[in-house]
Amino acid sequence: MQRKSITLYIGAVLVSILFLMMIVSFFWTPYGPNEMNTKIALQAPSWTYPFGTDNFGRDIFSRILEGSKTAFLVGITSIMIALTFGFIIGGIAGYFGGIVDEVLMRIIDSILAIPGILFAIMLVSVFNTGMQNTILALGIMGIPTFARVIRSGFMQVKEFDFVKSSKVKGAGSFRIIFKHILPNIFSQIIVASTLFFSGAILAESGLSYLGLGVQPPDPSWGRMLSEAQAYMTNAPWYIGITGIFIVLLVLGFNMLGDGLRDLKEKRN
Amino acid sequence: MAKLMLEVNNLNVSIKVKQKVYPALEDITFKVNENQVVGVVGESGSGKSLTAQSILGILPANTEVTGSIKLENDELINKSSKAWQKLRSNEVSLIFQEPMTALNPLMKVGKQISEVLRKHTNYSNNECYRKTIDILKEVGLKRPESIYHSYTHELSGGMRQRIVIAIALVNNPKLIIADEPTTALDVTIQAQIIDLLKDIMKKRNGAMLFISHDWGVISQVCDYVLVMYAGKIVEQGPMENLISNPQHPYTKGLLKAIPDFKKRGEALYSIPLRVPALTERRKGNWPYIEITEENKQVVADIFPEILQRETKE
Amino acid sequence: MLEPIIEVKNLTKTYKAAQKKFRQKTSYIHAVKNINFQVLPGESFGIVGESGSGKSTIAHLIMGINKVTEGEIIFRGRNIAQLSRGGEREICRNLQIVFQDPYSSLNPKKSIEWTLTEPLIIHSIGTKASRKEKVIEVLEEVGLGESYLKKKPHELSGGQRQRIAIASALILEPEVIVIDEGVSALDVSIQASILNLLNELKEKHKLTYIFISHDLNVVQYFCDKIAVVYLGDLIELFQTEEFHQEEHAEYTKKLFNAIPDVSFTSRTS
Amino acid sequence: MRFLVKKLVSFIATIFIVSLLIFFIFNILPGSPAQAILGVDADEQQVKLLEEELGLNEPLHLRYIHWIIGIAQGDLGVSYKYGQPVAEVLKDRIPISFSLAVIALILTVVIGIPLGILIAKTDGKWSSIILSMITQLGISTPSFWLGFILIMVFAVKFGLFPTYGFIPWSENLGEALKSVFLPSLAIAVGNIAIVIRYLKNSILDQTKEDYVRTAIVKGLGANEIMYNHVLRNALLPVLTVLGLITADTLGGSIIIENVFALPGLGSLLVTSIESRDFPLIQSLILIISLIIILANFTVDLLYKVIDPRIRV
Repeated sequence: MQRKSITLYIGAVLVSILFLMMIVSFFWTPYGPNEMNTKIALQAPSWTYPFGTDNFGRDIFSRILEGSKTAFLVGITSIMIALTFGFIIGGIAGYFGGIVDEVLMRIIDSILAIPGILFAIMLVSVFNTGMQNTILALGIMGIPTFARVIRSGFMQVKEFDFVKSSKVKGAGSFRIIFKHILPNIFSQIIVASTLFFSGAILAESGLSYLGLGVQPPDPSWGRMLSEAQAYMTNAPWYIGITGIFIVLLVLGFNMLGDGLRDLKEKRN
Repeated sequence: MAKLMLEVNNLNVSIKVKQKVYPALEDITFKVNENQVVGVVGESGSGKSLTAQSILGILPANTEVTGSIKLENDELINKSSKAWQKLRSNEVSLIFQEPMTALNPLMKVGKQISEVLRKHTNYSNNECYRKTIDILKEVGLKRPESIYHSYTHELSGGMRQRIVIAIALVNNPKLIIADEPTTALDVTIQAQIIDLLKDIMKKRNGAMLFISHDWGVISQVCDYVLVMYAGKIVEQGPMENLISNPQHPYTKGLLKAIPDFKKRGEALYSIPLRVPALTERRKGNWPYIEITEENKQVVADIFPEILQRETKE
Repeated sequence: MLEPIIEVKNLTKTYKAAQKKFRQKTSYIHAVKNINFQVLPGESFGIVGESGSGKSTIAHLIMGINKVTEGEIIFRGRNIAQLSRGGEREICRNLQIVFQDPYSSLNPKKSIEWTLTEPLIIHSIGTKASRKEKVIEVLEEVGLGESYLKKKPHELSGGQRQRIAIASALILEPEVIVIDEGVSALDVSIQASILNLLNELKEKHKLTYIFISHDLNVVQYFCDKIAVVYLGDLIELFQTEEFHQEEHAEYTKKLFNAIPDVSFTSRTS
Repeated sequence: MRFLVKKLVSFIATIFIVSLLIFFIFNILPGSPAQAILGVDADEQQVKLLEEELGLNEPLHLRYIHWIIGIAQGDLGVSYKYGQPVAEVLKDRIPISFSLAVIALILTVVIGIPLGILIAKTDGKWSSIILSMITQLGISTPSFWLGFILIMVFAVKFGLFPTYGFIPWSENLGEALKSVFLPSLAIAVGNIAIVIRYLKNSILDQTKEDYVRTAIVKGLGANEIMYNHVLRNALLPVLTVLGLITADTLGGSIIIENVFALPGLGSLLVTSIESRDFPLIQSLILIISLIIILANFTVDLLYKVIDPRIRV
């Protein structure tokens, strides 16, 4: 029992720290994230440059701070897209059931057969690269997942006697969905969103690493990794530290999501 | 004098929740003789199932047990897990409530029964098979050979309960504990299972502890009965006496609350107290109800014990 | 002769069966078939049967939770079999249901006050203040008080939840309440108190009950008439009072003989 | 029999929907592929000519039908960039991606399942808490970054494996295995962690079931209960996860191939996107999806073998 709260606690702390970093980066970074100075290229971590410098002599710490904005922006906005459409599709399928459900879920399941990253790559290759298109691709990538979660939530709650009871008292669909079903699947949605957040960050960094995601001058940790790859042997800290930040953020959201799920199960 | 099979003395079980210890069973003392069916009856939360679990050594990890449970003079408390493995199904076995979930869905029924023999005896494969077929016949299943090769989902609820009974019986245990064995069944199937259990007990001279919340079922099957409330035995005695002439007001209340044809038109009696939750209990404070001036009379009407407690203090 | 308040004529419900073999013709499973009965006002009308008998299906059909395949349900002279509940406010008010499981019949996220106010809001009854008054009144009627308003279902015991479920059926002042295994999940003493409550309310509000149960003791105690259903058929319908005098169908005898009686005499016989 | 027919129908339906989806994403979204190939400076005449050459002036549904019929006959179209049939371009690359995926899957199963059982058995102890943190870490680590770390440690520092490139199986079996081992491991680590978590949770869930209590009351020992009763039941949901993991493995290989400079389908996909080689991209995505749908179909059939309850 204690262990479960440990997971939640660590997750929450990690996410809060990185979130704070992101907020700070709006007002302050130690150096300009795009300030180049080739004289000090590829310096090892020191008191002046805590995470060292990159091949153009830019301060890696400042660039990581700047990159956290992209990570959160991509995560949050793609969740909003995925959740909105996932809710509509999953809600319709789950609430009405029958043939509507069968057709929608057939399509959703088929899309789920394509690996998320491949689906995102496909969309980006048509939409073109860049921050907005990356967000759009990741958002669309998440729709099937959310549709499934929300559909199964609808199906489950719909069968409870309190929903039937409310129907019998004359409640309309709007009331049933927003007053009865939604409050009861809210925690499921939160958990799914948290876990999707980490998936979206992983996918973004993968896309950006391949050069198919966020493009300069927008900062991105994945992009930084692909630049760092060339200096793997003479500047291992560049690749190491950048990667650790991706891991920490993803880990934070994963643990937060798992912790929340355990908390929810414990309460039931 | 009938042979004594099970002797429970001053059994206390407490459960630890969030570092605090709460009494779940207090001072349980009773006996089961050979060829006797002892019933345990009570509301939810009375500790019926916990009593069964103590005798089988399957209490959850967060429990503490004191007192004594003797099966044919063999002390069961604090036995090692190896010793328990030898004991279970050889000496004592259990019939579960839910036939739907008590069987492994992925294993053939026959194997689930013969597995017990393979573990505890040196029978050859052939003998195990034959014994399994025999027990399937004994629990009233027709075409035992085809049942042997069935999976549980292919059987009806009543058949599954017969399989569960077969598993409990196959190794000839000395004591059988039946935990609400008919509660999940329809009334006509329930009647069949009750008849089966009575038959088997008669044939085998076995001893049985029969747990149920249903007075009707208890009165059909048992020779002797324990009435429990909030972890304590309120009253015990031979079936006939207890039903026709209950002594304890709580027992009287429970019996009066049962609806039937004869009580038509009159209001039913209902005990004005609810079973306290585990976390509301303090040791030595049974029946765990906070007594105030207003409720004192009500509580004392049902549990006159509280008056004695006060005079003692 | 009293006019029946509910009359069920040839009520049939079929489900499409899963096809057993490829290209087989679609077959239909009858959940209930050709059920006929009349319920008189002020009656407690019992429907008994084992699992799979279709007794709950009948309840759900009357309530409009499931769609009727064929037949009529006449309520106060009107056929309501094909009506959708949303459109027919009057019927919603007059026909209510109490479900079996006190744990799933209340929305766990909402307070008792919210749950009890909801029907009043749906039917636009009263003002905010008068609604609250009404809710408290109903709470007191089911033996609970104002102190329960702010509680959530998880803070209540099974018996208390069932009282809330009854209150929420009662608040629209219906004429008929269907009780679908409404006391089956409860311990005997709590069951007794709920049965007493139902009888009091019936007296006071001139209610009619359709009481669905598998517990024959409860039905014999509580109901004026008993309908026995088996595999979707109505086997027999009789006055409870006359149970011991009449000749009965084979299945009815088998069913009622199976009840374990709480008297010691039956054991030895 | 009915089960098989039903699954087969659903298999074909999935292929149909996926192919339709892929086709429409590439063909109805704005922008002419011909324009994209020739660049913004190309004049209209050139674009028209190329469109005709590529068959892009046909109606949409005909193009879809031609594409599907072509694929069924092994004709995947002609790559704009390479100027040769797509099938030809893929021929040498498929074995590389295939080896990568198969070794990654083997690693996942062989490491993941025993570890999952082990962790379930030690549940509640501190060691299991630490192990579950490690699996969290495994799931949260991007496989391509892990690839870098593996290269830095095992290839650069210790020189145990080549840093990049693929040595064909026909040339030297041992060297070939070495050349795909690190990338396979990089893909597998996350999936191993997923298998461990799922199996552990599934085992713990099953342990709470009544039939396990029956087994305890039968007097069986902990190992007998685990291997004769719990494990089979617990593996059922893990099977579904393995289907998903197959998809993940193929998805992961797209990125990993770029890290290790392996000339497989994944690196081809990235270069064809850069050169906007649409017939190639379209066919590649379809092929990868088909493999995954096939894997899921296999999982469905396996279910039937393991679970007698499935008769649907």
